[in-house]
Amino acid sequence: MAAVPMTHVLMVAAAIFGLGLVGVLVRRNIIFVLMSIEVMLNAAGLAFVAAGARWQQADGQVMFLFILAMAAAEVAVGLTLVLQIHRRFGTVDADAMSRLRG
Amino acid sequence: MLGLLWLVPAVPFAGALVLILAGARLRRTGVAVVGAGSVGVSAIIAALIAIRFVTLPPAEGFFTQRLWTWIRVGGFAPEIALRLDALSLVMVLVVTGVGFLIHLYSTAFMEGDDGYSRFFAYMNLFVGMMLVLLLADDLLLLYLGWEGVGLCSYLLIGFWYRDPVNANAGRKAFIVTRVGDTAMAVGLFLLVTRLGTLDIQGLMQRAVDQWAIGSPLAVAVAALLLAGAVGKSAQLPLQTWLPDAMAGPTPVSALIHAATMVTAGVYLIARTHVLFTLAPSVQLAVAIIGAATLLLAGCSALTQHDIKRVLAYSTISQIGYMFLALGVGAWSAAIFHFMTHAFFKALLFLAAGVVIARMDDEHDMFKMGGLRHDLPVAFWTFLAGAASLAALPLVTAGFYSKDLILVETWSSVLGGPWLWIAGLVGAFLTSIYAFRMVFLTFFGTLQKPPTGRSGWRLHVPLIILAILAVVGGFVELPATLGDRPYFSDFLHAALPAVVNDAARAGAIARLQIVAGLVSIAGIYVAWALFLRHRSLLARLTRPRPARQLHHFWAAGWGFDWLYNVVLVQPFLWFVDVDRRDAIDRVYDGIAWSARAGWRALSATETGRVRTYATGLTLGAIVITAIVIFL
Amino acid sequence: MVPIFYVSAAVAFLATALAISRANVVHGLLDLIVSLLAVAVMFLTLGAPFLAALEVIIYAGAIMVLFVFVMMLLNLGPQTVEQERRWLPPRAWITPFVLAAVLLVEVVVVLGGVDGPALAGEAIDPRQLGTVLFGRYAIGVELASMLLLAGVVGAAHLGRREGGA
Amino acid sequence: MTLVWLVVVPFVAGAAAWVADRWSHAWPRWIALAGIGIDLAIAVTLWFGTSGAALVPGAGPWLAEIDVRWIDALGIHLHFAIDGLSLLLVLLTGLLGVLAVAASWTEIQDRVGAFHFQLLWILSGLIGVFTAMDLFLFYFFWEMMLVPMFFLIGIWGHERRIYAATKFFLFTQVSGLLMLIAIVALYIVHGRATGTYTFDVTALAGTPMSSTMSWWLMLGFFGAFAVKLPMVPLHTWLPDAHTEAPTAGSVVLASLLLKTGAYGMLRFVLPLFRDAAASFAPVAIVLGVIGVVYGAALAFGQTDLKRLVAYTSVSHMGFVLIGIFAGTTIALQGAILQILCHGLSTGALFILAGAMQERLHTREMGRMGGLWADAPRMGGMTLFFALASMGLPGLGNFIAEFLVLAGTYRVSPIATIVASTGLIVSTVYALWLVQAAFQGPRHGTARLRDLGVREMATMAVLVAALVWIGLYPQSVVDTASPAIARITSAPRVASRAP
Repeated sequence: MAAVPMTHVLMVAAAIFGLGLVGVLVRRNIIFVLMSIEVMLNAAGLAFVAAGARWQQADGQVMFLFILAMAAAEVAVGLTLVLQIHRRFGTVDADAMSRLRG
Repeated sequence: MLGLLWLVPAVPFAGALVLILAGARLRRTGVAVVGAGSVGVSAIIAALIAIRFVTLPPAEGFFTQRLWTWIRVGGFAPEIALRLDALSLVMVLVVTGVGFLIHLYSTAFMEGDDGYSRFFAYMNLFVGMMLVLLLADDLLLLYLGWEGVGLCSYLLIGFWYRDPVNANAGRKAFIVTRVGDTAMAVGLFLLVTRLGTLDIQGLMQRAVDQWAIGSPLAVAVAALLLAGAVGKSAQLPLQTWLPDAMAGPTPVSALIHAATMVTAGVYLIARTHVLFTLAPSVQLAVAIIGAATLLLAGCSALTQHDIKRVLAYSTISQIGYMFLALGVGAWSAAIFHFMTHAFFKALLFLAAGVVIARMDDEHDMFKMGGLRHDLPVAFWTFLAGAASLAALPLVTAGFYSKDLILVETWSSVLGGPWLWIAGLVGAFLTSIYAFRMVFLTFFGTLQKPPTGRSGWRLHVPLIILAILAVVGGFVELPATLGDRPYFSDFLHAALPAVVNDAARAGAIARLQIVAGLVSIAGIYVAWALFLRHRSLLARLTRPRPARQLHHFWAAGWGFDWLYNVVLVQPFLWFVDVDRRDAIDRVYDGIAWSARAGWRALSATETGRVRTYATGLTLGAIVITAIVIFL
Repeated sequence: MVPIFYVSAAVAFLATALAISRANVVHGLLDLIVSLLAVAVMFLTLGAPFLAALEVIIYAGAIMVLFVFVMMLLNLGPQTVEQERRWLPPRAWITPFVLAAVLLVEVVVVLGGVDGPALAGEAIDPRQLGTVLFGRYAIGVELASMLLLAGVVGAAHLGRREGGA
Repeated sequence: MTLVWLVVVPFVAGAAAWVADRWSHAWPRWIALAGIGIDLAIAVTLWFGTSGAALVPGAGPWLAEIDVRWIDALGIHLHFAIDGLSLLLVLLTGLLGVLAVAASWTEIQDRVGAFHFQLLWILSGLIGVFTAMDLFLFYFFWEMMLVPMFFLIGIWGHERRIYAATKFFLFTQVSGLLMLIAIVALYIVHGRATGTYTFDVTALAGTPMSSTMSWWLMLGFFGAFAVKLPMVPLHTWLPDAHTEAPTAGSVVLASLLLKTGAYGMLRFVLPLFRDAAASFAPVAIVLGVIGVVYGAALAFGQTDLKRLVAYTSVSHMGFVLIGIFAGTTIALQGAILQILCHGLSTGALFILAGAMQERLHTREMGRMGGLWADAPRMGGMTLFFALASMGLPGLGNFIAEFLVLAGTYRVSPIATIVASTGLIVSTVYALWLVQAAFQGPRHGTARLRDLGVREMATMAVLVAALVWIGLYPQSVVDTASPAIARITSAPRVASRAP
């Protein structure tokens, strides 16, 4: 198996992470925000896996498993919150919910 | 017998304590007995001690009674000790004797007052404090008495506290004298630091040993003590409180503001005369202050309408004579004048008190007149006092004491013609204003008949004091009139004699004749202006400059105005401006900036998740940048 | 294998870019699934076949299905597409892009300092993974299980309708 | 062991008072009185128990001592010790503690138990501060008295109590943290230099360190104590706190809490940082002089009775600061006497102000006047303590101020002269206080109840104490002199001043 330089993998991960970040910052629709977060988590996982491959250790992959578990939990809670929000406010606009204003 | 010395101040203190604690429960007679009785007992003890002292004088010429050590710290150990010598004995006798007479007078005079027991409590406290002042062997203890009498003066001036005028007068008196007292305290600090003690005898000894004549430290100490004396004795420039102090009851004016407390400054200088001898420039200042004060106060006395204010200015003026005597080194002449002044001035006040009371609290002499038939006792005693004040030759005590001062001012090496002329002009003024009072009050047409009657308790003190005011001077007969200087001889154990300039010592008889003529001339002028030719007076005071001068003198040469503008108003202005404490504004500023910071930061809390996320991103960027570039 | 990695990286990047910029949620979701599949391929090339399988099954399968369900429950009509367009004016993109670009540049600078050794393409098989997971990371597994439990309970609680479910 | 009881008794009594509130409002008062009374009795016994021999300088520094290891890893000891200086302050605490309880007997009707709990814990903290000889322990007590004081002002205070309590807390807390930094730094410096890490004051006194370091650490301690003292310009918390606190709070604040600042300077700043303190002395003396005059002038400007008295504290504590940093034996004795006499006279004035407020429901002097007719006893007492406060000879304050100024003259004549003008200004405010409240025409018609037996008894104790110190201060001087000898036995603190 020919090898990919680790730097490249990390750059790809960073690029995808950056896209996720842009998504979080730009989108007002909460569903898109959640999706962008998934993207970012995924990018982080990619970096872990790359690191695991670099050192030939299973730890990197274990970390991805944990991220996966966390993502699942987060999405479950997040999406129910979206449901509730939609029910209460009738919208999925993140900017409409500013009750935390100081 | 001498061992009972401590009882002299202790008995009045005990009287005061009883009256303070139980005064409300005692009946009026009880209060009178305790109040006047305690001073009477004190006077009797003082008299017995005096007899013992004169007949069997102690070996060193003085007697010291140590009670206890006040405090002992770091080499400084003031004692609570009493010292009896010729000087303090004379003062004690006058204070207790005249004090008792005034107390007796007060028992009748204050009869109808609500604060009867309070009055006597203060009066007894005053007598006790005054005796402590006189008997103190230590300057610190003297200072205790010094402040104590000031306190009582304040309490008694403001005795009728409901009227703010009285309370303000008391406050003014205390504060003005306290200015002098504070200077005196600084003098004490200097003495403690440089000489290590405040024991008067030790102090004098060490001062002579360590300081040369005219050395800066001696001058500084003498000047600071002089400041204290000037404040207490109402001399220039701290004389402004005394005329206002007349707001107090008349016996108070007689006792405190004429006979005793105001002469404490004279006593202090006489007591520490060694220091003043070491500082000739300050001693000259004493003489000049005395001369200036007696002239200024004499002019002011001429223009007053309120009989008590005339007497107040007169007191300032007479104490000026005492200062003049001290300044030229005629120590015992000053004390002699203190004694005769105590007699005739207390008398004048008490007699004036009778007049004022019988005239329904009328103070204005121009609204009195012709009272000599209705108030014979008051008239004759007042006349005796006024004659003594005017130094009517040969027959009055005032003549002998004032004459002694004038003669010694002329002949002393420290005196001279200029000071003598000032004294002579003062004497002329004195006899004018003294008889101005007599003529305005008792002669002329009856303007308003007196009411009520006065009992023996008012008259007996008047008569005794009148006798003393006449015969009190015979204890010191000058060389030209029998040469019996008993009083000076007695005091020479404690105070040195005056040093005469041989060139000027021979003219005593001529000087006395001049002084006598001046006194009589003054009486004649008073008769002419205020009784015989009132129109002349009116013509004299009609021109504008004369009127203005009259106002200026009546207002005490504008000192009150000056102090108000220079000291009081700036202080009040500062206090008013800084009432809310400018320093606190600094901390308010800190609190304000914290609040502003809170506002600014809380504005960033928009509640929008995306804004927060942007913040997070920015933070990540900055931190990463820091990692990269550092 | 190397070309496959780069191709799938490109696919992942494009699909993600589309996913975050779509106006229609369902379209965005489909793009996201493509992105996830591309990442799965990358995992395969990096020697993590087990993870590649999980990525497909759990991420692209289970989690994305959740999104679909929610969207069905929300019942967003065609007007939402219009709304999304309104919410996304071109200038809204500027700031996030600048920020993300700066961050990216910084990351590249950091990575520039790291020597980039080629990754050994040796696959790590599930057995190895399992040994490590249930050996050294047993506590982590427990914690993850608790997290999932909390997620389940939380979702169940939050999801009920008012008035009790 | 006695020393531990001194701290523990009020501590336990405080807790008991709170619990006892369930049954009756009278219980907490009696428990508090008993608790602090026991402390006073212990202190008095200690005082009489110290025969002349123990008080002679050089016969061992402590009258009583207890030293138990507490947290060994950090070298922290439970080290309590008492010498003449501490004993005088503990006596003062006991006496004014009793009076503070007595003064709030009728004033406090709300949450009585909690009130006495707070009060006693403050007193317990105070006694701890005065007896702790381990810096860690000292800091512990230093902080322990703050929190109850905060609640005392904040719950039972007057109109602006929250503002005042917060201000008080912020000032003291910030300065306390400054001191904590200095304590820890000193601990580390000493540990590095000698190898033994300890918080013991005696051991730390000889720490070798650079003059810069010593200067900074000294400032850390000085800052904390100067805020408490309070020194101008750090004084602005005091008028607010004193004015808004309930009577007992004002009494404890003015008479005792301020004294911890002076005590700290005597106990820590001078012995621990001799040279730094000496070079700092001119600044401290100048600030003290400013405090004397400025405080007195501002006192005169106040229309609120308690605020007036509060500013007089600023003025009087200026004398203490001058005396401490003048450093001569006479000045130090004067400073200690001033600490005691100011405690007594100002405490009395606050009790009187509290009594007036309880009766008239105002502290505005503009709404008083002519009260003497109704309440001669109250008027007489106010007059007495106002006179004491302006330094009338024969009363303790005079001796104190005289000694401070006489002792300072050697160091700086100009400072002495300027500070002396404070005596004049103090006359102005003291007489104004009496005149405004008791003289002049009567405002309103309601009759004023004069002082009762309980209040007169309180006053009598204070009058007696002040007269006693005024006429025979030797008993106090002798008690304090060994402690002062230890402070001055080192090179002179102030060699030069402006």
